[in-house]
Amino acid sequence: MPFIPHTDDDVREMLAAIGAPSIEALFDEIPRELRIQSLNGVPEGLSELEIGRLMSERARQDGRPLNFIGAGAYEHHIPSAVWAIVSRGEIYSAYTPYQAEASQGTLQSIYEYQTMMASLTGMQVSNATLYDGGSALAEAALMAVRAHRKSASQRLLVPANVHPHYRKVAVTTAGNQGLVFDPLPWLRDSGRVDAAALARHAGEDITAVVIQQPNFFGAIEDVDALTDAAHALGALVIAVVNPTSLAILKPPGEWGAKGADIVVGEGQPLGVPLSSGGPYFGFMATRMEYVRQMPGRIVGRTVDLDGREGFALTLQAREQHIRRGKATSNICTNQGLLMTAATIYLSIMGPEGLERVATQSALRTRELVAALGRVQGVRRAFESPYFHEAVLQFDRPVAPVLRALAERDIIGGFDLADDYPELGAALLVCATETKTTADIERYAAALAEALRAARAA
Amino acid sequence: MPFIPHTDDDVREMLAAIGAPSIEALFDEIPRELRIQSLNGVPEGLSELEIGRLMSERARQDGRPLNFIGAGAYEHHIPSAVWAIVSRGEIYSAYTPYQAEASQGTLQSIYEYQTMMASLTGMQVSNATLYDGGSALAEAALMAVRAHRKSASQRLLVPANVHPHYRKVAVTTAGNQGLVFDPLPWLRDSGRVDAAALARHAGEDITAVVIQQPNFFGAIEDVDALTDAAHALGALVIAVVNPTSLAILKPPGEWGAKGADIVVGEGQPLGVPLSSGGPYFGFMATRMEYVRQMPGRIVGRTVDLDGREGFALTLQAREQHIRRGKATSNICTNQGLLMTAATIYLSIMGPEGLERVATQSALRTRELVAALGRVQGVRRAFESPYFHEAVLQFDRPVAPVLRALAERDIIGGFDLADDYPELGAALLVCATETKTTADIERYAAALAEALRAARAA
Amino acid sequence: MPQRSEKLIFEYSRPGRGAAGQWPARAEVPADLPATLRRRTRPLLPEVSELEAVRHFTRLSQLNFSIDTHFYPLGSCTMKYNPKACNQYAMLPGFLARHPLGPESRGQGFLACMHELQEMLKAVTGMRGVSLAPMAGAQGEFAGVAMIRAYHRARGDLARNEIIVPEAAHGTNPATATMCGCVVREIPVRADGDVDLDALKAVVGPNTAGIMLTNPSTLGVFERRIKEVAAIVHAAGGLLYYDGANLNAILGKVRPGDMGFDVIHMNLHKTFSTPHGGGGPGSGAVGVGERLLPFLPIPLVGRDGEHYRWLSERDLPQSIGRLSAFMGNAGVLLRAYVYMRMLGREGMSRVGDYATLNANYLLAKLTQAGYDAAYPERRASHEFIITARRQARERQVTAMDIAKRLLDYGFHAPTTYFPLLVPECLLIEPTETESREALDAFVEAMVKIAQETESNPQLLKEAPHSLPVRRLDDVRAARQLDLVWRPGTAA
Amino acid sequence: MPQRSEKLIFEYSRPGRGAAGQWPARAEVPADLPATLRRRTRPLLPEVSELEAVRHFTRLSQLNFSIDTHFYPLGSCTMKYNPKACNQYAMLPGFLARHPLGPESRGQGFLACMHELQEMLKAVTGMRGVSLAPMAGAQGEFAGVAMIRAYHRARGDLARNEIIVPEAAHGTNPATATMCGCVVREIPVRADGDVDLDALKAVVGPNTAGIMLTNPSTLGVFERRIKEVAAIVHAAGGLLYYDGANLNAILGKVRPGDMGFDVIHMNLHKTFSTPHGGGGPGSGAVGVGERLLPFLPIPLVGRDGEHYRWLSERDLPQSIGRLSAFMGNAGVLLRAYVYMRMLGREGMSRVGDYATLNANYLLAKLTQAGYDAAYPERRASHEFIITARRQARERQVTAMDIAKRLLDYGFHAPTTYFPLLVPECLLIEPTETESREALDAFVEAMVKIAQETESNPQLLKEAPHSLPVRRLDDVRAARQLDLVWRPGTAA
Ligand SMILES: Cc1ncc(COP(=O)(O)O)c(C=O)c1O
Ligand SMILES: Cc1ncc(COP(=O)(O)O)c(C=O)c1O
Repeated sequence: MPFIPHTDDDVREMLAAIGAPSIEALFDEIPRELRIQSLNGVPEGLSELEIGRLMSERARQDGRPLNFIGAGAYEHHIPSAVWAIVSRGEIYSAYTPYQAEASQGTLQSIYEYQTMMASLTGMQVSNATLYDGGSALAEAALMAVRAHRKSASQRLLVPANVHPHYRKVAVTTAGNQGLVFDPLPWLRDSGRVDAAALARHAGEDITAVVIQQPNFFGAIEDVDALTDAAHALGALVIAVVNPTSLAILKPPGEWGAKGADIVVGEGQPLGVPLSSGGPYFGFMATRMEYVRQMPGRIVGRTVDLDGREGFALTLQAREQHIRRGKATSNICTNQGLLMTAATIYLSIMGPEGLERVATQSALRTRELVAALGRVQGVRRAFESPYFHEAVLQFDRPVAPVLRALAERDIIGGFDLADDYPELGAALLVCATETKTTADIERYAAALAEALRAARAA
Repeated sequence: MPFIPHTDDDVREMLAAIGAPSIEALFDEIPRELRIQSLNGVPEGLSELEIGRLMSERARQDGRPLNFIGAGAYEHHIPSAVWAIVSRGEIYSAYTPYQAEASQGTLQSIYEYQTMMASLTGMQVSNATLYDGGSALAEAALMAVRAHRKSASQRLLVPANVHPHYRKVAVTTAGNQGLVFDPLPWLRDSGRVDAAALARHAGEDITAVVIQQPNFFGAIEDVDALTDAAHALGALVIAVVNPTSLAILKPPGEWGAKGADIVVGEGQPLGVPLSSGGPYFGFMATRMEYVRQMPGRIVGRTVDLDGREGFALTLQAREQHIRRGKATSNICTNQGLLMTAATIYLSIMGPEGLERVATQSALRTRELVAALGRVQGVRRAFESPYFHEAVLQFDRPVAPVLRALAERDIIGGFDLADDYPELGAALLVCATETKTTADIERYAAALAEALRAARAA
Repeated sequence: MPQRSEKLIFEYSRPGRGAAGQWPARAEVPADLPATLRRRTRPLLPEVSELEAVRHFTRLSQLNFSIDTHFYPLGSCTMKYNPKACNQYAMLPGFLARHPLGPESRGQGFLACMHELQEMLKAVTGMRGVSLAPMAGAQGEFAGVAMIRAYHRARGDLARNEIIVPEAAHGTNPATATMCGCVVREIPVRADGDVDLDALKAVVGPNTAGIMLTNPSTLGVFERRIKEVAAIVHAAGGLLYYDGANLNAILGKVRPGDMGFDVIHMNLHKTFSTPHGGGGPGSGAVGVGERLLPFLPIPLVGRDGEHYRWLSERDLPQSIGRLSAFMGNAGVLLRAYVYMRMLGREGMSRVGDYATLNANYLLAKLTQAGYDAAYPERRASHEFIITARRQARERQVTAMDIAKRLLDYGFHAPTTYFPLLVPECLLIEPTETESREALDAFVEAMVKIAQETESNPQLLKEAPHSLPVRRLDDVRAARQLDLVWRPGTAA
Repeated sequence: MPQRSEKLIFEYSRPGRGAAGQWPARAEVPADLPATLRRRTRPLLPEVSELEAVRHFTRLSQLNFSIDTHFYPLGSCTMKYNPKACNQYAMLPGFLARHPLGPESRGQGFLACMHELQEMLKAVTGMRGVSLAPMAGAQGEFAGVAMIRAYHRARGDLARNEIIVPEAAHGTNPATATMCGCVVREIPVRADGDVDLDALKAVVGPNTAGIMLTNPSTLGVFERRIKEVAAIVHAAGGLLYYDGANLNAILGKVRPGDMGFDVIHMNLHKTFSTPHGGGGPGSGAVGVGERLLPFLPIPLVGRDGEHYRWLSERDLPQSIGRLSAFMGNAGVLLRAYVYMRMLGREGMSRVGDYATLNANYLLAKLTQAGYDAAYPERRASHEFIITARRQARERQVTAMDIAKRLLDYGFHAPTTYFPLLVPECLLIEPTETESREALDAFVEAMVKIAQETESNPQLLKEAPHSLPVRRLDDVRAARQLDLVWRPGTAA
């Protein structure tokens, strides 16, 4: 039997030890009328050989097109060492380190991760991951409400240039508790938050202001001014950041005079494959004063009976398994495996490697923007400085062009039509260090041809 | 620096400790005129990202055609668990277990492997691998000369239906020591060894007779009769066997009245990927009385100072590092990693799984032979029973047909024209449990079309 | 032989060192990035060689217990064998490279797997619709309760904001209810492990949004009067939520949909054997009955003839919305898909059979060895509870001490102190993938521990003795918070 | 935390158990297979579940020292970091699936790698032609000596059957000469580590086929008068064979071809960092100068314009022939190719630099700590020898005792008792991928061992103490041979 080790003898002897006549009898407390006899609708089992063939065909079906989408998930080089280690059974098949003494590997990794993320974000403490960037923003909103004792409004300002999916997740998650997310507009020429609009909220009770850096359009916000303005409103600042960008951009802990209060983001760029959207991981860092309001696991360094250094889950009184209905969050299983991947990734890249990844991604995107900008009917949408994504304005609808590109094995970018109809025909593109000049030229040539064909049609 | 951890400070301080002015100075014993300054002809280094792209393109270039060649290397299903474990650093990056106490994992694996291989072949002892099937045959020949004290001829009889490459390797390897390999003919109707020809050697001094089961044509030899006949000549019997087939075929230890004396073969079918021909591993098993003549590492079970069971390399006095010019062989590094793969593979397949693999391979090949045999211009070459390979006779040259099939992404089999011109247009085909009825039908249809086209041309 | 401890990665770091083969070429930061918005000091990331990183994390890994190395009977967590095939085939280069926002035309292979997974999960749970979006059990719970609320709201039934949970419920249940803005109403469990129906009747009413239950419950027993529970709650206008963490017990035996549940989450990382990864990722796919279909979280995968496509707000205007930026833990879902296809119809029924057999066998053996079952009159489901109340009273040996001592014997400890209502509770879940010998070896260790409880309780109280560290000071960890490393600090 | 020991896989076996998910469907053996030629009793293979197999071999692996977990200064073996990239990219599904006899048209990607590898190896060794066929160093040696013999034979020079080797040579050198049907002539090494030229002059003559040397030698020093050696041997009509096991020392500094060698083997599993795999696989590619080109073993990869193709006997009618059934250890060659491309020109030169720096540093530190260098007047190459002669004489502590005690401190031992001519020899090769701190930690352990040698020699003689087993009884292993397990046996 696949994955079941029992021999007929085992079953017989085990039933004898139990004192039951059959396995069937072990289910005798289940009301008979509820019992089913077979799982119709589930196909017959496959051997590993068979499923292997099937999966290989399915993967092949989707090909390996040249990809220029970012929009929250970024194709970076992942050192082979990362997943070679993450796939080790001792990491892959362990669980939450409830038994600290038997989980020092996992616990120490988390402590190292916390250290790296705190430093990367410029904050004092980090948790051990949340589900993803979107849910991390939602948790940050809830945390801000708990942390900001003086604010009663549960009202947050969220610029419309924050990742649209993140905003949706925040509403889904926090809306039921009555949190209100009010939009902040962005400026049509720069794609950046309208600082004046923020200032107009003076005097209102705002629990927190969300700032995404770089924002969804890839543009660099003036985070110092925005942070100070938000703090001036009496609001907390929730920063949403791309972790790669933090190698070259100012960490949220240093934004403005006082720094951001809660920092969240999507950890995927740190060694996690695109993999159709997950598993990724959300990260969260904050000031020490708010640590008891933070959701998620936290690991602390301590000593054992002999005074020897060791690591353990700590501040568990924040968590559901202790505090139940009064916990900071309902999160239990988090994204540990991806945390390990990120910790190894960051160890291998180090400050120099990460900086180069960030720099090269920025440079490649500039090369891309320049190359595509030379194509007739395409121009940059915004004037602002940007990191590794930019919005291009097209002279005709984007969707058919993307389809034409896909046929040439190029994924051209993220069509903004659904989320930002006000932008007209606009495409969000991204290049990372994985793209070569030849790739970019291939894209530019294909785009020119697709647009020519569209014009001709 | 890739893979070098030294900082500038390290270098400075290390040189100071050595008392050398520069790294360059450490090479001052090398005559100056021999020094080179640069390795012209070696390209610039690539980052892992770059080499990864290059290798992916190269691999893609070769595609994943549907394969029907065997001829000594067989495409079997390999459980994911096998290479997930074999790739673990503790296995992958260890070396020969010279320090037994620090290598119990490797040593115990070898002991388990020896047990499995001895049982599979029906022999008493196994070594811990040789390079591959071909070199294992060569070593067996040399070993037979050492073991058979009464024979002075160094003359072995090798049927022409033994793998042609193995025969070549044996000549390359053992020829320099004066061993003579005389051919034994095979019968045109059956593809099997001409037993009468063997009997005609009566009275001669023959050191050993080689018998391959199944032979290179896939046919099943009457190994009992051949073994007895060889023993009657006073020769030792060297069996060359396919390890998968041993799940259903009589093990060499039971051939004839006394059994084969030395058993060798290619271990690749046991969990090792095709991988363009290597790394594979040769296996060798023999009777206990010949163990001191066996080449290669051998592991024994023993006890430690506390009487606790443990494992260590043993009978090292046979080996080059002790006996130097008088060793049983010059082999040192063997194929340990593949040994581990095979041990895991055999553990997962067990007797039942291996039997099913063998049986299904035999059945699939029968299905293949039947399907191809229905194609006009194709018929079976031999009448004998076979395992999972068979020779097909074509009515026109095979090479152009294979080229046409390759264009349809089918690798049709091994063309026998070079090695067996006497067979005319003949193709050796193989199917294993990895082939489905649909695969076989695809092949048959493509072959019919290719032959039609060839006839039409 | 592995080391007992391993330095921090930062202690290997030296300025100027690094795995340069992994880095792209050095270049200047583009000048258009405003200087004031740039980073001034480098982050505290280690500067180590690739070998140092590999060696460090390899050694660290060896300090863990895991399914691949140890029997891991952690109750409620279903620590069964995670087939290597699931990892290998979910990590085929094509799957790994697929961008979540890539066009459907370049995702038909992936989407086909997801659609079939939705269908299979419907079949095994008896529900009408499934969304794969939730990223763990707790998020599945959240989706479920949010759907319940959306349902009542859509009917204008605005007062229903109470969620009933039995006191044995997992902590995520009440926490979830709170996150959904509900009020938690706890109800007691009877001495036989079943829900107290009178208490339930007393608590339901016009404010009842629903009840969250798992069946078999976290007490390791099947709630026998589940039909009556359903009737009471439904009659009061509430809906029933099924916490699918314990689905392993009943796979192929009984379906939550048939028991009367309106919504369910499934922990794919339990029942469908995706890896636990040292704390995750999981996946908490949700299934719903007819009434909640319109509210399922997006995205879902739909099928038009031979073409698979994403369903979004446009297709489900009443959806509770998005729970993740993309598509939940897609790679986890692929692993669950591979697992389910390998098991197939027969294999899935066997899961429930053998998980239950193993639990009942272990329970029988441990009670024969003198341990006290919390519910001695009941069948075990896939797990069961031993209470160390007697040992604590007589010998001051607690459930925690027994758990720690088990580590010395090479077994991961069961879940301790959950459910809270059983004193000195050890919740033991062997799973179906463990052999009888593995169970017997565990019993043997427990027998030794029983002897040690009598002969040398101090040995237990100071356990573990043979692990990389001895018992850790949790109080100090929480009081003298040391959550990030700073150069020059030791604990 | 890993266990100290692990049962045999056979002890997990139970009749009827098995990893059935891995098996194809059951069927009858085809009737045409003659009953008399069928197997009658099943082989003794374990019947275990997939989990049991995974757990068993995972646990076993944890009992090993390895580069990924430990500093492994095993002299002559070049235990440097094996980049994970090499494994990952050699194991791309396309490469794994390629049949060795598949058509060239479906192998251009693979063949391109092999051709470029040949070219790079020519460049780094200064040879004119390279064959990748040999499957380990010893087989490379065999190919080399066989080519030397073929060369003489082709010239009708039939008497040349003597191979000269210095007494420090690796055991494979004389063993290879014997396998090639040659007579071995050993010559002594002087006290300074260089070959005794007078002895060499005395031994060469009309029977001299050639000499086998490695330079730097296995004594860890560079043979300074290599040009004279070459002149003497060449003048006598012999050829020079270079044992490339020590190429790591001189990569990018000096080339065997320039030193006057006619043929060389390279251990790709040393210098080019392919994995050692617990004993292999290796690869022993051979390079030759002009004179031996016609004799290279087949197959080789040739290039016609843009097309790569196999070269066979037809192309090289004088080839010594085939050494393997197919193409040597192709997957190892791919790994070496990836490694060489990653290092590139600069990176390769650095290998020699830093391997030499590390060795000389470690030598300096150990001599400062009171250990005796075997060749104190000489530079170390990439490795060096410490002799424990003094310790053995004064405290009865042997090289073996020191080696075993190092294991307790978490270091793999150096090579012991090779080369044989140095008494109580410890041959230490740190490689370039180890950090200075790793070397310092090793020195620290050696310092402690030096103290223990004085204070408690018995501790060393009974070492190791903290490994899965204590010192093993090798004599018993060889006397009471227990080479295969039989049901019901223990050691
Ligand atoms: C009974 C029960 N419910 C819910 C959960 C929560 O699931 P998750 O950890 O995936 O969020 C768990 C898991 O620990 C559980 O055991
Ligand atoms: C100096 C020397 N020569 C030759 C060899 C033989 O190489 P291999 O083990 O690859 O056959 C070795 C390896 O151990 C060696 O160290």
